[in-house]
Amino acid sequence: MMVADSVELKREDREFIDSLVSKHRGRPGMLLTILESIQENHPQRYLPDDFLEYLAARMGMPTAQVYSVVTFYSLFNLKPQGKHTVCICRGTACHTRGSLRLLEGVRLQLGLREGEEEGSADKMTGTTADGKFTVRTVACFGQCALAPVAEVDHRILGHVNERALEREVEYLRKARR
Amino acid sequence: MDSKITIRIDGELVKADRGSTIFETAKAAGKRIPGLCNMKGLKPVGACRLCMVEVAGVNRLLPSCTTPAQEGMSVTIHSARLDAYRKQALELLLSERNHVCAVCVSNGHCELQSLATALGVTNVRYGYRYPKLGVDLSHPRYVLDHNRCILCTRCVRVCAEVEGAHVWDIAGRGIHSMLTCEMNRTWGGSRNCTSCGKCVQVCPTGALAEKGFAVEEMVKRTTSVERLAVVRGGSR
Amino acid sequence: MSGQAKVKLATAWLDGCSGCHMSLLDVDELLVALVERVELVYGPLVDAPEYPDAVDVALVEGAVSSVGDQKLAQTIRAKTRILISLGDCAVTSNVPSMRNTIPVQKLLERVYIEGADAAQAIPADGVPALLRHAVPLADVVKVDIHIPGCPPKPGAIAHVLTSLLDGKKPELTGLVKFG
Amino acid sequence: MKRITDLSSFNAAHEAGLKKLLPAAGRIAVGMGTCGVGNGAEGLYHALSDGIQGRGLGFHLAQVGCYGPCSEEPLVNVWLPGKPLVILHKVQAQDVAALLDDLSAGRIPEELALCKVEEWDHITGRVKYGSGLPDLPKWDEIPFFAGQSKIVLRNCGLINPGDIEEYLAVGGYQALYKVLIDANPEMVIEQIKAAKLRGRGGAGYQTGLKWDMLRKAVADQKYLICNADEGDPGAYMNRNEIEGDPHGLIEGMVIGGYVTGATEGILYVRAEYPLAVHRLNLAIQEAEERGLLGENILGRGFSFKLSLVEGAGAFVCGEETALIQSLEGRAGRPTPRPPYPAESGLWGTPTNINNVETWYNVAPIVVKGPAWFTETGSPKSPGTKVFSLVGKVQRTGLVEMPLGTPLKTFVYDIGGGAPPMKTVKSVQTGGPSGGCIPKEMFDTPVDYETLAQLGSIMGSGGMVVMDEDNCMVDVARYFIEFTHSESCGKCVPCRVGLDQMLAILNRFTAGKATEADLGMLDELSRMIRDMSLCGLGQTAPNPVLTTLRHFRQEFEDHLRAHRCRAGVCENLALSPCENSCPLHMNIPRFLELLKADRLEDAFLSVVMDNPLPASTGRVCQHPCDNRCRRAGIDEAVNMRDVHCYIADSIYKGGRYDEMIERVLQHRFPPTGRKVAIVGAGPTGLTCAFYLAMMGHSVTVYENNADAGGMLRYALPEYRLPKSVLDDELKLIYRLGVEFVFNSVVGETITLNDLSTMYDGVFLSIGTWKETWVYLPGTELKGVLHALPFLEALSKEEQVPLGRKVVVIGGGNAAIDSARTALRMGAEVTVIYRRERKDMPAIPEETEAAEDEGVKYVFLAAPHRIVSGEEGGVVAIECAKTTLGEFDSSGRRKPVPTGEIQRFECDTVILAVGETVDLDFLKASGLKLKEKEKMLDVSPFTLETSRSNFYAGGDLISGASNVSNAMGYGKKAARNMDQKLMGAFRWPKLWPEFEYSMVPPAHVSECRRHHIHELPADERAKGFMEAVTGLTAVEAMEETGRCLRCDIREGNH
Repeated sequence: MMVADSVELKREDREFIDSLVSKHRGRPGMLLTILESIQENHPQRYLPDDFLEYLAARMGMPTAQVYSVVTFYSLFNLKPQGKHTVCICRGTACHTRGSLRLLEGVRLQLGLREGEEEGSADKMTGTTADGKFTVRTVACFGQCALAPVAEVDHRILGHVNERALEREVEYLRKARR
Repeated sequence: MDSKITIRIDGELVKADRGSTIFETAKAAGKRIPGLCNMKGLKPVGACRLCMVEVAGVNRLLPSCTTPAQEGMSVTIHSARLDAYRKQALELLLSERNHVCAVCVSNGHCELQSLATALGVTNVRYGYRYPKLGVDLSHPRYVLDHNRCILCTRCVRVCAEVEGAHVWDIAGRGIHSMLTCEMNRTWGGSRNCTSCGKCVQVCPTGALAEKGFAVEEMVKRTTSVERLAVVRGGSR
Repeated sequence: MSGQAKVKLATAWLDGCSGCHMSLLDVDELLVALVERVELVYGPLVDAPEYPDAVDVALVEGAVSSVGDQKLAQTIRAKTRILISLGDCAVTSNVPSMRNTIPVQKLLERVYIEGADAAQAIPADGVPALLRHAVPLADVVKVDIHIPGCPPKPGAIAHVLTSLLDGKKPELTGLVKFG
Repeated sequence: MKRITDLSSFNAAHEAGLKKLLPAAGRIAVGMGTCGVGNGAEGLYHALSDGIQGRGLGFHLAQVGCYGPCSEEPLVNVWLPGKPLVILHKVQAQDVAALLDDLSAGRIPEELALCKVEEWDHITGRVKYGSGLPDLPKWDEIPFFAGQSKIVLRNCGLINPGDIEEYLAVGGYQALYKVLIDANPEMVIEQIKAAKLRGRGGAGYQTGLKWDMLRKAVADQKYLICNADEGDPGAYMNRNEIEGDPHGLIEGMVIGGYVTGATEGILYVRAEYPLAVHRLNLAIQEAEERGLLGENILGRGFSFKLSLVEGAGAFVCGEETALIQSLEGRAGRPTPRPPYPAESGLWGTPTNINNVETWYNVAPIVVKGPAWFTETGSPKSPGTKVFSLVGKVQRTGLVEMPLGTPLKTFVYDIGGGAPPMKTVKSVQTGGPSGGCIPKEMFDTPVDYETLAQLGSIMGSGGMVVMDEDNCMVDVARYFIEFTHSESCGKCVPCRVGLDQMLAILNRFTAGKATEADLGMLDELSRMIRDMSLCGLGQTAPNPVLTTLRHFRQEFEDHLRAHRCRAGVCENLALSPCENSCPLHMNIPRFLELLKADRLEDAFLSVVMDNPLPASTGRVCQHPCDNRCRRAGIDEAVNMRDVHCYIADSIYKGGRYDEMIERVLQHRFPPTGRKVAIVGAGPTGLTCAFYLAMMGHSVTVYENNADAGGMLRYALPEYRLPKSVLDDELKLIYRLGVEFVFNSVVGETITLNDLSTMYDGVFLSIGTWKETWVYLPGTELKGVLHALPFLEALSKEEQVPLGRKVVVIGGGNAAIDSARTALRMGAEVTVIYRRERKDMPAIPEETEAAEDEGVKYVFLAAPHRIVSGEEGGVVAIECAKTTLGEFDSSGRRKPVPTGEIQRFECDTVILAVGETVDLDFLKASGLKLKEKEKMLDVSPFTLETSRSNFYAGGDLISGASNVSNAMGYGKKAARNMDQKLMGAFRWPKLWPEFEYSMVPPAHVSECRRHHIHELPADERAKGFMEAVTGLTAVEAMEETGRCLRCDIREGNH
């Protein structure tokens, strides 16, 4: 397996990946854990292609297999994510309490059309053009008693109705940071 | 324990080597079990589900390509339920992508097409999906046409297990699964492809083909891979 | 369906290339036997302005690609006992369906404006509008028998017609193939 | 931290833990599960810690997991030495100051208390808190916990998950120590086998057998995996188990490792559970430091390494072979079995995978033995299962019940049934691999086999309750959409089959499905179930198969009638309000027309949809209010009172005759067909209006002397003035409808005469026979039935009424009788055998009666009417009732207690409901439904067994209300015309209305307007109308509040 010579990564990125690989070498679930760490560590929370090429070379794993894993799991993003994330739960309890309308409402509010979602239609992750917002769904947060549930930047909003969510997003949209 | 066991297939007693699968035992006894993703020399994956058989005493259908034959087994290959289910599986495959046989390089030599004829599939009752899929012409000698791909992963397995380059794999999941060359590159831009062409020879349909062939002209040499695999002591 | 009165047979040509009709004519000697027992009442091979009532058998070639095809298909279904989709275009929407991934408006612009060197305009009057997709006949009406093939083998057509004339159900397994 | 290497250091840690659990200065513990935090527990915790520091109090403050009742969160446990542990519920940050005052004074704030715990059985140990507080119920005496037995959740919500010593304090790691000391792995496996512990992940495979297979496998490396992927939407029990008691899981796995010979364990936890991952990592670290995990555990020479891997969002990885693929660094696509993981699992080595909850049962079985374990649960499936009870139920949360408990107990007893004004329709168990079970089958015990017989599975234990606002077709579509997006795509039946099934289900919810689709759904489901490679595909069709089996009529409704009763499938209705209206009035249209100040067009739109707008405008029970989306912002639009305003304005506005002419312009040319209608009630009048508008000549036969049925002869003047009814009848008379009064079908004219004289006949005679009441004394003078009483009054006949009147019943008829009797100067008491919230009467009417002085007595069933000397009534005796089991109507059945109450009265009015006149039905020769003794009509066309004979209204539905009855009349007219004329002319009857289809730029902020009631004492004196309608300004403002849900992308 040729080492990915053509890949020019910044030094600290290469060192970061090397440290992860040596820390987790041979451990079960190694690839998942490393990919999760790389994505969490990235400012725009996604996995750039050159990072993946370098990682595949360092782990001696075919790039096709790494790409197959990265595109299989819904947690991994191949495109830069917005500064703020609005995640609507599409679990059963939330569905029966109208979370689909919440999703359509927030997508309308941010001007995300059908076409902008990449990935499968039902995965429905869409990022606004200005890179400020990403709207995504999750199959179940495990918060069913608070249904319908939405998560805005890691903060869980329980029993949320359309107006409350709209206010939350509007607040973030106006905030400078 | 001696190396031979006897099982019953569609009522007929058949000798089998211990450890061989029901599929291989039936094939050796001249009883063809339909199958699209299985191939001698490649590790069986049980993806197309066409080779499912009924085994007496087991309340669910078993994939004959991965289930080892066991002493005293009574296997049914053809029953009303199995034939109906196989026809439905073929109809699902034909509806999934754009299988326009009339203008396909493999017209007349395609395993999907011949199975449809053999099992009497005259039409597809499910709605055609008409997905928008590309054709990769970047490789100097070969063509990848996603419209004809049935995701049987023979190409993935031959490239990984026999050639050892592991250029191909499946990206995405569910109905959005797609064959990918390395990190979603074009075939011509592949770094590890040795252009050996094994993937083209094992592909059951017109998805992988050699350039320079017109409609109905692409005939695959599948036995070459089987012989190579046996020589290299490939699994089973 | 034997009996003295002549069997009324109709054929129709929707979005197809007429290859199936030629294949129908290639049944050669059977044509002679057919003429005595069958009366061709509608289709490209016969001069009949309107689709007649109470037709016994209809062979329909071609995918349903325009509003015109759709109306004709529905009329045929309403006035015919046994409807047969003849050939891959009618059975699977075959080659016509290769335009389905392109939005209709973009398709018309590509062909009639960018692709045309003179009189660049999308034809409107007298031309039935295109449907979103070219679809098999069975998507629009209930079809009784399917004869796949591009073109369908004359032998298969002959088998179907003779079986129907003798009042038997045709068995096409192994006789026909797609493409 | 000292390593525990022998018994004494073990007991030292145990004692240290007890001091934290029962500190001398008292303890406060805040429930900090993820959902507790979601309910504000974090702010509460900081407020408490600041409060304690600020005041220098000595309380020991701790964070604990979730105790179970999510709807009661945030929860706080408080303990003072000598007193029981008290669970406080719904505690807010601002309660902290008062709480600390009470606690520091040694008092427990009873108003915040939910329940108390005097002694708690942690199975591996017991903790005595103390006794006292007699009037506070024990934990298992309150409905939510009644019947629960906490084995898996033994420690959750009580001990601090971040402190190993608290786990040791309640007997934690005692089982591990015992196993290591006994050093007899086979015996432990036999115990697990004898306990018949079955896998809690859903399949229910015997855990003992799996462990045995692993033990016997010969390999130098074996793995144990804990499957905490819990991808089932609607299930969160594994999350709470880990967040509340991580060490319980670790101890289970270490025992499992020692017993099966596995030296390494892996915890595969969902990435969506960050708090669970954090607490598990903390617990692993603590256990390693204290020598209970890792090298040379407890100094007994056994080593077991435990590591945690976070899943990355793939439901299929809950399947064991997919999980293994995921751990090996590949996409989570299952592999065929055989080979089973026990022979060749992770990296080809023998591997055993068990669900989180299964591990929690290990320590209890080791400590208490298999005999104790098999005492709970059912013979084939001993022990308990934790369920997450969620959805349309009042009390939601984690419920740990013995296996074999009937569904009814979960939904009604623990869950408290549906919220007020709603009825439960079904329960969905087993998540996307499970199915929907209708309320008629709620007696089914919840167990692996029994649920499988109904086509569902127990699965992870998700239990989602649904009410009539949930559409079962949409639920099936939702689950197929879920499994379709989570399918790994490897095998054809699941990858393509689910996609085609989703396409078909989408056609159903869009109203574009065909008859063939129904058969195709069934055939495709069976193929996917039998041919798919793994559990995901094999069980994915279950939601469709069960809804097809138990709710087939909903599929047929969508297919043939293009209707979604629940109002979820938006394409099948103009808007949610139109869908809920029995007359399907185009409500957004008349609101928009009035908003544009076009009163006459608005009236035309209203009257064409509903021929009696002013009558229904006063008495309809307005189901539209429950579906109005405006309720999501403040309150529903007041649609009924706006169309009442429109009608009143036209009738009194002087241009009513011109309007009648305008309506007549839309009349179809005469068809020459003659139609007879039997019964001039609201149903008959509606059918007459539409048939006349479509050009048929209509004759109405009525046994009374005038038209109107219940509207004239049952509804009192103060509720529906006869003048309003007469105004509305003018339109019908002008249409040329003939009325033949005082004619009783079966006597003055027979059905056979009608069938010869008319091309079509519509029966709408309503329900006028009183339900027979088994009550001694009903034959006495002074005992009246509600309808005859109201009828006599409407005909101004003299009715002898006493001074003190008792009305029996809770429906509209009861309230009408009560308020009428009040206006006749009597003192009135209404006696109802259930509670106020169960009364079928319209709430506004019940309240208005109360304001006027009517007294209510609930939970009392009539027992005997007492007669005086001259045979008159002197009193009525009622038996006090308590509410027992829930019956199939979703309400609790009243059960007499034997305690008798006596009410002095001289008149009793029985208003316990009306039924169909059975003799008329039997004489009619028409086919009847066997058990309900109702007329059998086609659900889609309302045609009876005799061709061209139709029936509708209360006659076929039983006593209902005005708008429902009229809905049948309208439906019958549509079908009769289609059959008479052989063409579907119905849509052409409506004129084209030009009105704005642009969504309102900004929706008015004003709140809902209500009609105005006259002061109670004034209106109680006479029979003038008790309310005055909306003013012009109020009606106009109300129209501005409509969100125009009828405007969608496609149609403007």
